[in-house]
Amino acid sequence: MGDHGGIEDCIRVSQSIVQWFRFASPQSFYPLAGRMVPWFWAAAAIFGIAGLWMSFFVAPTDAQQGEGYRIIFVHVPASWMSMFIYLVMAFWAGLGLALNTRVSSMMAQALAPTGALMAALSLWTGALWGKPMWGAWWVWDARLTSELILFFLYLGFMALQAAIDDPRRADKAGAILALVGVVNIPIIYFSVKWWNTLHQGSSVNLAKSSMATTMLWGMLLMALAFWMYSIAVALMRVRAIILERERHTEWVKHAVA
Amino acid sequence: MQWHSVGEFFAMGGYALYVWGSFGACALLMVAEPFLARRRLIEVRRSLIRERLADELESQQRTR
Amino acid sequence: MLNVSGLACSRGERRLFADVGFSLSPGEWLHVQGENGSGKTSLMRLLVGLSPADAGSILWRDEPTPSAEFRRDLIYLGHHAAVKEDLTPLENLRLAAALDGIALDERAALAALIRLGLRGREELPVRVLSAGQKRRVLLARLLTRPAILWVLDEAFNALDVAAVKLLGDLIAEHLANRGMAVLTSHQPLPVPGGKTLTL
Amino acid sequence: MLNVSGLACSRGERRLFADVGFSLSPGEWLHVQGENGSGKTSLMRLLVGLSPADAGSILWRDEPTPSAEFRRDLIYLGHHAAVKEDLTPLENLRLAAALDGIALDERAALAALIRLGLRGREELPVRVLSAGQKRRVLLARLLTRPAILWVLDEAFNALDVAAVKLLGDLIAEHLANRGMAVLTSHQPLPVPGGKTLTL
Amino acid sequence: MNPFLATVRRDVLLAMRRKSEVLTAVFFFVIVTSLFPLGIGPEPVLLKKIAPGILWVAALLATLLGLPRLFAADHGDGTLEQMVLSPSPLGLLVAGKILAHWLLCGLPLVLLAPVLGLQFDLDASALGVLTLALLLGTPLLSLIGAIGAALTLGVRGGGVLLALLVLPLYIPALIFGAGAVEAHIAGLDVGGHLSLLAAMLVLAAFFAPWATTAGLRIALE
Amino acid sequence: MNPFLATVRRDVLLAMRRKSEVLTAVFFFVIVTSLFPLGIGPEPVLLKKIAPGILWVAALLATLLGLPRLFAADHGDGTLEQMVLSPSPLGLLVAGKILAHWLLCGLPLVLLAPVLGLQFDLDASALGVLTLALLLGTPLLSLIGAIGAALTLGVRGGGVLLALLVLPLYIPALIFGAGAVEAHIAGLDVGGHLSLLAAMLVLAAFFAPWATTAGLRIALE
Ligand code: HEM
Ligand SMILES: Nc1ncnc2c1ncn2[C@@H]1O[C@H](COP(=O)(O)OP(=O)(O)OP(=O)(O)O)[C@@H](O)[C@H]1O
Ligand SMILES: Nc1ncnc2c1ncn2[C@@H]1O[C@H](COP(=O)(O)OP(=O)(O)OP(=O)(O)O)[C@@H](O)[C@H]1O
Ligand SMILES: [Mg+2]
Ligand SMILES: [Mg+2]
Repeated sequence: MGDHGGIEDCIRVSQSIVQWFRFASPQSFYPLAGRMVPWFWAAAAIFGIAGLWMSFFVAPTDAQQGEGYRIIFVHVPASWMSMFIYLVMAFWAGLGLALNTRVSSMMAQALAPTGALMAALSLWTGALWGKPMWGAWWVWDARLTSELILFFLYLGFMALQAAIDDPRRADKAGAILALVGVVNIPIIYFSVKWWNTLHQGSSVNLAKSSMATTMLWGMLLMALAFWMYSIAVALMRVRAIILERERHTEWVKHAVA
Repeated sequence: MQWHSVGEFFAMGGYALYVWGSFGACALLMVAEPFLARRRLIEVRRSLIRERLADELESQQRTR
Repeated sequence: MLNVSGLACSRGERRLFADVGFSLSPGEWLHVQGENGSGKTSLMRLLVGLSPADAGSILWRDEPTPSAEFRRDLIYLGHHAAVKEDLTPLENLRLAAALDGIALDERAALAALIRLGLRGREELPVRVLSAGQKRRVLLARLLTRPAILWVLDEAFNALDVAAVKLLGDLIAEHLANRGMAVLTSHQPLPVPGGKTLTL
Repeated sequence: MLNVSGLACSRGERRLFADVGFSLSPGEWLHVQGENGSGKTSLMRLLVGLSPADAGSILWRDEPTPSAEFRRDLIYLGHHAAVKEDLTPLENLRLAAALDGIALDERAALAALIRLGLRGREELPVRVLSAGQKRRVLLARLLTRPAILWVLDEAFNALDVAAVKLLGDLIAEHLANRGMAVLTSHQPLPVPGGKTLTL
Repeated sequence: MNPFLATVRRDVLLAMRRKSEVLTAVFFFVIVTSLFPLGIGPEPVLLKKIAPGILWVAALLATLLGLPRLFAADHGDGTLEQMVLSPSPLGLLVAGKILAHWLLCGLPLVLLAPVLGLQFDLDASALGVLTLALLLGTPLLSLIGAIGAALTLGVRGGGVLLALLVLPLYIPALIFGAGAVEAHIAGLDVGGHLSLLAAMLVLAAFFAPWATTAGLRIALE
Repeated sequence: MNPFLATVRRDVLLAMRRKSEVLTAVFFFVIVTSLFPLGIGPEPVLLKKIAPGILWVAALLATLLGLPRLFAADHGDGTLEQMVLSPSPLGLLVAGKILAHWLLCGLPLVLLAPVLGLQFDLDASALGVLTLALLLGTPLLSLIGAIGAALTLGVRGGGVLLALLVLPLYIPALIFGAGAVEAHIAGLDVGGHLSLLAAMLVLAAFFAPWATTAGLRIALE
């Protein structure tokens, strides 16, 4: 019985690998992505509407920060996504470098602008939050600083890819940079954190002890919405990239008929 | 619900600039980005179609 | 020894060549011909392994390139001068050998330079040499580094009549010692025999 | 028109040449010959005024050079490519003209490029062109900028057979229009007549 | 087309072709200003105090970084020879190149400085003075830098030697430029500082193209 | 001769031939550290406080300034192609080039830093910590920088793009390096800072030559 199951497992795994490689070809991924995009938009819209409802009409006023705290409902999802997308991007880029699968490199390229956008939003909303709460648009706090550096890493990745004409070369160079960045992000995060706490006690601290459950739900729903949005927009972009890069193949000529 | 009027809602307890600045920027960028991505797709498609047309014209001329 | 088959290369949207194949045995050489922009330099770069081919295979001693062995057996001299303008010809030659892991004593290096007609210029920085003299410094490497396959891209450029003859003699000697060579040139080459490949 | 006398040049401690003199009238051309390192390039640079001579005089229309008039009448193309690798051939040609204060419309620029066999490469960045194609972009300037004296240093380098013939024809045309030319080359030149100066 | 404008257009076009060039000059400015707080520590009062100095030094270094490329590319590929031999006056072409350098390396810094000033918690009027000082100062940096770039062209050790030559000349601009902002923060009048900057700019605008031209001719000999 | 040592020797020789090169890297360091007092004003207490940060940022920028030339010259004249095709392993040659870069750009800064620290009135033990931190930190800068230099080789907008890529990665070195000195001045223990720097150095020494080699191969394709 166990033996039998093992074989079945093997077959299933190898089938899924085959399947995966099938979708790893631009030709089959292009229509698949096209079919998935509307679903992710729909999910983003549903979660977004629910999240906005929660954040403006259900979540109560904060005792200390008044209504100003509501920025949390966009700030935290944007911050989370900006970090998460970098990991995903580096994963795809590394896969493209190792296995030479074209789609994964294209996926990495498609994710970068969205990640940069999330980082920019995190910085922007954070700054708008900081002014009323701390009285300054910007302080050199650990989190803020590492988010800023993350933003620079995204920009570097995009600038490097834009600067190289040959897409194959751009993919490989970008992948190396993304991987080096991944090794560095934890180092950066902890160094900045330590650096900050050495100097001064955190005058910068949000009373986040007793977050109302409705607040938490609002935040989670918004985070889901941001997540779905990122996937949808990255899939849209990867479709454009596929067509741009494969424009001389037969299948593209037929696909756009 | 904690809002008693629309005006109160938009005033956000005095934090209007900051709250709406944040949500507004998010909305703006998150509308603009898909729009740009879509335009990029449309543009590639259009140039592909143009290229096919050029191919056809060329082959017509050659057969003539 | 060198077997090339089905090689294809495209640059941008342009297919430069496809299905190029040839083979060389010891003592043979190949003249790659073609107009400006027909893809000679591109072919050379594929051949030595500097850029990847779209399709096709390159076998050296029946093994796919680039292998460590292939790199040991190969000298490639391209359009570039590949000499350091701030160093003297002598230093250039000796350091290039050291980088390749080859011991080259001063005597041998000097002899090579003199053979290439650089007597009296051994101690000048390459920067002040004339165009043809710079090429000669590069070519001196052919004498100091033992290799079986010489891949020379437009090596006859900028050389005067005497130097063209000299290089021709060097190549002929190399072939006589069971060496092989792949050359490009727009001028007629002063080397007898040889296969031809036109792109 | 061009009268050169008693020209001398030394580099380092080496006297390259002394007492060089010649004169050119409309329709005449001069072939400067010599081995590698004999001082051809150095002579050219003296001639156009890029470096000062140790002795001697260069007169253009009986006036000492470099004068503004001389610069207007002169085209000098040297060993260097003098094209911007990031721009297209078309942009290169038009911007070079604009820098010289000459109006050059797209049509004329295109015509010049096509004459030099660059059809289909007008819109590529020069960076990706082949060695010979880069030289051709530079040579297109001969067609777009009216000048009386052409000073071409090794202009035939890297060109294929067709392009060598083309450039020969261009020079012959130019001479027929009462132009003048000073050329160097290690190959025999496809231009009839001409004085010779051996360094 | 006028050769002066043609040169400006050409250089801007070249920079645009290398898309990242303009953007990255600005990024360098941003990153350098952000490095100092990281080196110095996150105390807001301290940071605010040294902000004008840091912004000015960063602007200066950002300008400096672009300088070696001002003539080097044209020198390397022989275009500079062609410019010297061109019928157009060399001074005009050189002035065009300097203007293009400022448009690409100086102006973006001026526009960006107020945003970066916010990071250091400078108030609106201080930001105004900062911007004005940079608007007068950055063309000065480009003009002086061009002389250095010409003199070190093709010289061994180029880039760093250039920094060595040019930085001492930049010091007056730095002192008056940063000084203006500091004076303003301290509540003093800034007219003196700014008019000195303006005077230096006028002086440089007259002499720098001439000196640069002479330097270029020497470099090509 | 061993190809690794041959590469080191060659690069050092080349730098010596362009005599000014080594000296000017050091001068750049000196001048940048001297600019700040000019931009910020002459208050001794303030200056002492920001000294470690400024010295580290200056060291970082001085290293950065030499980076574009790390591979560019060899790329431009075709020597890099020859290295890739050489029978010696490319990783070895690359490691040699990185070591040479540190010997030329990093080590002089380490030796000079104590002298410059005196300018800011740092005391002897603080100077010792500074030197030690730089000794660990500057090779790290060279190693990380080499990756950036390889990736931007022959790319449009090279030098400044390189700065954009590399500076964010330099930040941990900057924070721990400057942090060590600051901690020492504040009377805290510096062992943690220094051992973190050392750990990062070991990590980089393993990975950077590999990533650099990969980057170079890509650049030549
Ligand atoms: C430009 C300024 C800011 C930036 C770049 C920024 C960045 C970030 C980042 C990266 C995170 C996610 C970190 C994590 O989950 O551990 C985060 C979370 C958060 N931020 Fe900010 N932030 C900024 C300003 C602010 C301000 C002013 C406040 C409130 C006064 C704030 C409150 C929060 C809260 C409550 C979270 C969620 C905490 C958690 O999940 O642990 N942020 N921010
Ligand atoms: N991105 C691109 N798009 C279109 N064509 C390209 C691109 N890159 C290179 N090419 C073309 O590829 C060819 C490269 O030629 P290569 O340098 O191999 O020629 P070659 O035979 O060595 O010529 P030469 O005799 O002039 O040295 C050129 O014709 C060039 O125009
Ligand atoms: N500082 C110096 N000391 C000694 N000799 C020098 C010095 N500078 C240049 N030379 C010599 O001056 C000559 C310069 O020659 P030039 O470049 O004019 O030659 P050419 O005739 O153009 O040669 P080619 O045919 O190779 O292009 C070379 O022989 C060079 O060795
Ligand atoms: Mg070629
Ligand atoms: Mg010559």
